[in-house]
Amino acid sequence: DEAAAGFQDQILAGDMSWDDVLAQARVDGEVQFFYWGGDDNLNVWMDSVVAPAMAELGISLVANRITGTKDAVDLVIADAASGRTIGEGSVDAIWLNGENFYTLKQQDLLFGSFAQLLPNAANFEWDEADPRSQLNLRDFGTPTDGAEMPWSGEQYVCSANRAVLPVEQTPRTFEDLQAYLEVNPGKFAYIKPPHYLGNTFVQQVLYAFNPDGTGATPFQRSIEGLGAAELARLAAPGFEYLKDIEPLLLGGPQGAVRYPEDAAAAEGLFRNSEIHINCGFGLYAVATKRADGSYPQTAEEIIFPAGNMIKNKNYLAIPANAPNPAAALVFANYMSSVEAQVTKLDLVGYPAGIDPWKLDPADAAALEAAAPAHYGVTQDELDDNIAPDTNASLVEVIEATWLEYIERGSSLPLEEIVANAVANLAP
Amino acid sequence: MTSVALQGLAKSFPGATALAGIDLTIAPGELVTLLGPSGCGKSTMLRLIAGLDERDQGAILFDGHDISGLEVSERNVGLVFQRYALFPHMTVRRNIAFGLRVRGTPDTEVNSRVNEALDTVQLGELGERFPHQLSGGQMQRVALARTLITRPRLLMLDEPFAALDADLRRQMRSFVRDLQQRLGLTTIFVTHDQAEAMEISDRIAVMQAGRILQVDQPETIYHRPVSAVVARMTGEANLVPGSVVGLGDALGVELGFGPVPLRQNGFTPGTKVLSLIRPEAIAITPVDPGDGHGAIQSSAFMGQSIRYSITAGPNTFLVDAVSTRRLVDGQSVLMRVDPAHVSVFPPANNQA
Amino acid sequence: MTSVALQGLAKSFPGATALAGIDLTIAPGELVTLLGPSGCGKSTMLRLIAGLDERDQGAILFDGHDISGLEVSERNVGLVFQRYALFPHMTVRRNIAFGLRVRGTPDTEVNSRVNEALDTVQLGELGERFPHQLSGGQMQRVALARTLITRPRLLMLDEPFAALDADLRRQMRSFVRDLQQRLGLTTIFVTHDQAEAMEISDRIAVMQAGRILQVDQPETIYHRPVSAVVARMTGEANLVPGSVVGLGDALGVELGFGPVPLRQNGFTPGTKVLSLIRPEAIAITPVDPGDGHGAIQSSAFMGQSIRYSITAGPNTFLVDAVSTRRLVDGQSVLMRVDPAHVSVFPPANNQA
Amino acid sequence: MVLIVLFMVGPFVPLLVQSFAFQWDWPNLLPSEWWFTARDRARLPLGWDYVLSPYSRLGEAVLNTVLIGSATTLICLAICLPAARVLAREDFAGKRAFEFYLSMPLIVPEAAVGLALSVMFVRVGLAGSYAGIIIAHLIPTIPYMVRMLTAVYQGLDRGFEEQARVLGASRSQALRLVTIPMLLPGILAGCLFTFLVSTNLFLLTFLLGQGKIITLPTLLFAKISGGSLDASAAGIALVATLPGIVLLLISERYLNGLNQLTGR
Amino acid sequence: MPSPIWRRRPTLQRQQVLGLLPLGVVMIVLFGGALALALLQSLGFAPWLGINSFPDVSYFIALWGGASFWWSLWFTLYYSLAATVIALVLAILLALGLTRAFPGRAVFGSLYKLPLVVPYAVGIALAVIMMGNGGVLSRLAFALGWIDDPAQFPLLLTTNAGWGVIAVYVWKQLPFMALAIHAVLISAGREQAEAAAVLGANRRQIFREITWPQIVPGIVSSTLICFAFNMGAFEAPFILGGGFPDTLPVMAWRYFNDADYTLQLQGMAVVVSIGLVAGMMIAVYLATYRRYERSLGRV
Ligand SMILES: Nc1ncnc2c1ncn2[C@@H]1O[C@H](COP(=O)(O)OP(=O)(O)OP(=O)(O)O)[C@@H](O)[C@H]1O
Ligand SMILES: Nc1ncnc2c1ncn2[C@@H]1O[C@H](COP(=O)(O)OP(=O)(O)OP(=O)(O)O)[C@@H](O)[C@H]1O
Ligand SMILES: [Mg+2]
Ligand SMILES: [Mg+2]
Repeated sequence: DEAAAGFQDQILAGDMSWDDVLAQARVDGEVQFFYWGGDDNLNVWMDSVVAPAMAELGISLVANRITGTKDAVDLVIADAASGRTIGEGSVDAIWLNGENFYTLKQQDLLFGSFAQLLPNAANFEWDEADPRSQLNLRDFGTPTDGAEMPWSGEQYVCSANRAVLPVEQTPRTFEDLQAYLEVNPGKFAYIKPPHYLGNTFVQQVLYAFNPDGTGATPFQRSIEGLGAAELARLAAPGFEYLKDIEPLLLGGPQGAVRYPEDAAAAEGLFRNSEIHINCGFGLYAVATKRADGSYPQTAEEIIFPAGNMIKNKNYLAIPANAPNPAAALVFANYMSSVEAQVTKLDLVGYPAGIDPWKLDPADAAALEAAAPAHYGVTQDELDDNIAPDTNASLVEVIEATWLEYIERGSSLPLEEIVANAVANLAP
Repeated sequence: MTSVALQGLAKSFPGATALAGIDLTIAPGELVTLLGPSGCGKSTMLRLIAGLDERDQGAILFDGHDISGLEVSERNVGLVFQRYALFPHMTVRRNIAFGLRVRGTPDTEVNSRVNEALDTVQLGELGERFPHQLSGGQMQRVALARTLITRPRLLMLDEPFAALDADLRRQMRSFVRDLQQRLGLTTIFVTHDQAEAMEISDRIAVMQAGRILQVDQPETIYHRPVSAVVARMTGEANLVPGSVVGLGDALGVELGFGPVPLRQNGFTPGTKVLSLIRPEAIAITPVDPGDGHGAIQSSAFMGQSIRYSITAGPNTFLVDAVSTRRLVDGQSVLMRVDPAHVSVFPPANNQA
Repeated sequence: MTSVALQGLAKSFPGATALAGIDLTIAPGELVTLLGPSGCGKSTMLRLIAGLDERDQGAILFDGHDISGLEVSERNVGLVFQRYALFPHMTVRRNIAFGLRVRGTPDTEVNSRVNEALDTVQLGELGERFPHQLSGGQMQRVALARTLITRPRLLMLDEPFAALDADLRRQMRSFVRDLQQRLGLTTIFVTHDQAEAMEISDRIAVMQAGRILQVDQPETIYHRPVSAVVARMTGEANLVPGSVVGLGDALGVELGFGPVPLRQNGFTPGTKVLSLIRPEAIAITPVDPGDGHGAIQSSAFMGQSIRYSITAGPNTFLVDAVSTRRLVDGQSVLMRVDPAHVSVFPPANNQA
Repeated sequence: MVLIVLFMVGPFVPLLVQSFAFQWDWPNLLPSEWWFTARDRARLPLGWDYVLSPYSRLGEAVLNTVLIGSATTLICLAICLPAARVLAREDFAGKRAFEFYLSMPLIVPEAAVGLALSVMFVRVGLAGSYAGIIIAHLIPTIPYMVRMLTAVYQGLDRGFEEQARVLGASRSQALRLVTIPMLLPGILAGCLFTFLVSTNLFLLTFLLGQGKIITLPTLLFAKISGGSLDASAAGIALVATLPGIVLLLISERYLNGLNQLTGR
Repeated sequence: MPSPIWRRRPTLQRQQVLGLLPLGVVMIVLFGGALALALLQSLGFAPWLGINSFPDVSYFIALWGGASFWWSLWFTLYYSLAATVIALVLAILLALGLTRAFPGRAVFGSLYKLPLVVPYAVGIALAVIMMGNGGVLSRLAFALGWIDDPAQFPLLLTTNAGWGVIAVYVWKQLPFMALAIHAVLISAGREQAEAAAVLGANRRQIFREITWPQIVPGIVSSTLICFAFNMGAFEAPFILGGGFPDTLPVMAWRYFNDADYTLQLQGMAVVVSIGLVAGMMIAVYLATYRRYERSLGRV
């Protein structure tokens, strides 16, 4: 599509005013947005807040709910494979992070460096010098290069059911957890990798058991930089731990360990006290889930694993073959507006993706006011225990290693497993 | 050879009384036919005897013993269905052997008895065929053989020839009759074809609406029916209204072509009656116009006989005459009837 | 009234020759019956005439005009199928009206003609019923009315009564015959029941294996069949082998109870022949043992008549006698036969 | 017998309870708090409020399901009816092989067809479109439709059509006035079942809908794919049961049940 | 001497072809195309992914060479067969029961068809709510005092024993089979069974000798359909299955969803393998059945 290609060139070259983009977006008329539709609250917000706001801009939001973000990435790739270029694909914007972004980037299927061209780029910290800019510039260690717009923050938080787990027995570290499980076997489960929640748990374990004591730091490097052998060395104690606690996990005492498939499954276990601690992304999960009945009313947040609670952001990416690129830009801009961020925080409980210190005080205050309550911990305690994500190129390796070493119970030495995984994943 | 007695046998279905008290005794080796219109309860009677349905009331005695308590499979009766109910997935041999096999008869005996049965029904070569490879008459014979091989105490045949065409039917009739007499089987035969009933039976039980109207030998049923209804059910009948007249010191009945002496007693002159004369009981002689009792209205050639429709006085008679030469329409005829073949019924009897 | 002529009509199906050259002429208003065993090609003939199947050879002429080129719907023939083929989703009225409606006849005319047709078949009140609410006889009459309303040039009835029971069949027979004669309809009637054929037809065409063996009036077919095969197909027949003998200056045939004068010519004495005598053509008189021609083997009461099986010389005869009094088995009898009722066939003819 | 039916319909009871529950924890046999007592506190729609709100996309899913089902049924009918006529009445070389081929979709895994078709459809631009899904739905529905229609045609004596022709009806009149009306119950039963099969299809819809077209099965699958069930999932499951119940009632009431389904 | 024919009717031949054409085209282009494509792809033909090593059996070799494939195959077969057999036994009981008169049969006779008309996903939802460790059965077990912690409830879902998967298949397919069998029983009528009874057969003998041969064709066609479906089914084992080793369709799915797009060809090889195995099993089954049928004189 030549018109779209022209638009792409112009906008990326900075030759276009925002008004022109808005006008062009109205011509596009719609935006095909793909996002994980497993959260009812998010769905409601998307349909009741975002769609009307987009409609005001003359764009109809087609919010496609998908079960796995990868489906949208696949779609982009399939379209591209059948020769569809800019203006001809079927996906305008995807809510993603980590691996999926990495995939699109690798396959060179991203629209281009648009993030800082948007008016609402002002709401983000882009200064490399400021360490707080990291989450805007890197996604799971992959430089975003402005090809995706930060949209929402997240932090890995675990919750305890106080009805069965008293405050004094609450684990803070993985060793605590193991001790707790010795006494209460089977009362914990983490979500099964390759689900990203499961991956995240595994990453935290690896940080915590990093034999060098350097925590997350070495895991920020790409696999090319780190090397398979080094990764295996760093990960070995963590995987040992995972193997050790396996018999103590849900179903372990009965001889058949069960890893829940997704967050909903884990929540179900948590509700029924089949597990005493439930972990997942969700800084305000306890508040929102107590409100919608998916958590017991006795649920509270806990600090676990202390110092290694992964915090990240997730993003909106625009594929290289977006059918409505202008509308996609307008959409991404809206999603990073203060207005959108406030209502999202308020209704869905997803932490802000924009950086409060970049906002004017009124906006920052509004954002703070919109934040749901915490139960059992304070925001400061939570802020004090964060860790970064693992590099996206490592995630797949770790994931494959977990499948081979833990799930399939491979007897090969870990080094070999990691090496195999790296070899298999090399394009 | 078994005697069978039904005593006050009754059965109702929701919405229909199938049998309203049946009393019937069948002598050992006798063939009794149930003759009656559709729905009169013929099949129901057989099903009760076989134990396929449960009676509401009454008793069924075999040789004087009540068999009501026995299971179907213990009664040892034979029942041949209208549509044969051959087992389509078994060869003729296996169909016939079925009754023995389920009794656990040793194979060698089964084999020899099946061969025997195949011979009896003259199907020697067809043992390995499947039912669908047989003609109607052959299927019927297999059904018979299958039933006979178990040596039932009582053989019951439910309209066995209904699905066969006219010729085959006639053949099978005498085949079954011969077999039955040869084996001396107590038999109940069901039909609604009166000619079939006449030809095959020792006695006929004429049924209507769940009751037996008359049980008698074919000749008696045909010539001396107890009612006009039975008369009509057992063959073509001229039923002529008239009244009893004195005829010398005896009684007679006026038929429209002169009074005929009456062989029945118990009527007073002047009584209104219905007279039965069978079409073949009237003899006609062509005469000059004016001399006859009546005139030929129409005629139909029927092969063996010619059926004339003759108007005499107020009545129209059907007359069957052997087909020597056909009289033309309009021909005047004299009519004669053998008094032995005239029956009369009191009016009250005409309803039944 | 249309005359119909079939000339050399032939039709084969893969694996079967259904018609092997049929020549048949039907006069206007005549009712010709096709009589023959299953599979002899009767239905095929009707289907060719109706145009439902295409002939291989030959011509079909209506009033001298070849109609072979016409579509089914243009031939204006009536065809009543064995199993009625009433349209189950239409009321009686709509079934009957069908032929007019597809011709675009105006509603008012349709209505009046349907009423008329309902009256003709005496179903005035049943117009709003559906076929499944009718009895067999009623359905058959609706089928007739539906066909008649289009005033077909030729009416064809394919075993119309096969599914009816014996009584109803007899009723419908005369009903159809009356109607046909009243309306003067050229008609082809198909049956394999000889009694039906005899009773209803102006002429009968006896068929076998795709050929017509004989076409003649019922009496002729019955009493003067051209071959033993036709004789057997048209009623019970004693077929007795014997030889032609000189009988004074005339010829006779030896039957086992004395020679009978022969009415046919063209035989030389000594010729081996097969003689046909119908069972009712033999008269028997009981006599003292030793005086008779033969003895009664068995007898069966058949209502109208008693059928005796009598052995005389080397032959066994079936004899039907009117059922006055039944002779006992073993009784010696004298046998007499009307020479007019004896036919003989040369041996060559016995195969056909 | 009672146990069997309990096994088949019994589980719907807890499903109903779940759909009305706000909190229903182990080991309670009834919820500790019902949805209607919690709904006033909630800021976002809960349970049935969510299910019946436009946000659940249930309406869209129902509409899509019915639309796709109807279109599939009609097209399938149009394709299968003439073929069934030939299959029921004529004999021709290779007929058995053809019939076997027609029933192949019953035994070839849906995944094989779905994955291959999605590759095909992406290339021709049918993926993610209604047309693509409808076309794909033809494959698993055709075997049923053909079987049922063939059986129906076999049950229809040729005599009726011939009688109509003899009575003066043209070919098209015979078809219109006699054949079609007489086949109607069978055709309806076939359509009903085809509709049913179509509305029950998940994998094909899922693979070819590319997440853009949601139907009841895909919506429900997304809800329960983790192996757990919340109130809104239970509500959606119940709603997904409704079309089936309606069709079942129709067929039991008017069409002598689904018995024709078993054709032969 | 055929007389002139003025108007020829179109030959049957052409009508036949016209009638079959649309169906033939759809089936051959769509279904045949899909099959061909699956086969081609499993043999290394996928130019749109930049792969074309056709013909190339390496995907099959890689697949069949790994133990996990055989484990998956075993589970696939096990779920399919177990479910089919269990459903069949129950369906026969149900169908026989339905031929008897009892109060409430009309309601009963409709009620049992419910699963037939609802999507599998609903069945899965029911399995989740009933059979999970926190599910209704587990709660009932607690109420009866058998267990006091959900973990003590036997693991029914997400286990390779496949109780959940099998339960869903049985639940959904039982009515289908019962319906088929019941229809056969109805159309066969009671006459043959009655004839057998009169001939002296007891209930068991009647079932074995008469009823069973009557219902076998219905059983074969419905079990065939169900078995084949189970072999290729995805939802139930995906949601309720025990995880690695997954059933073959789930395995194919995972290959297709892998970040490595070239694994799609491997996935196709899995899918084709399912078809091959199912086809082989069905061929053996049908051959056995044909032999049986021939022994019954049905050709
Ligand atoms: N199972 C049944 N349920 C209800 N009514 C029945 C049943 N069986 C028979 N009947 C009724 O009982 C009556 C007698 O039926 P039966 O079958 O004995 O008649 P039939 O004399 O054998 O008739 P046909 O000559 O038609 O066979 C009929 O009114 C019939 O409708
Ligand atoms: N459509 C057909 N295909 C093949 N053979 C046929 C067809 N129609 C009739 N035949 C054969 O043609 C022959 C004559 O059949 P037709 O139906 O005319 O006999 P019929 O005299 O009417 O017999 P019935 O008394 O049984 O009705 C038979 O051998 C039959 O098998
Ligand atoms: Mg009866
Ligand atoms: Mg015929």
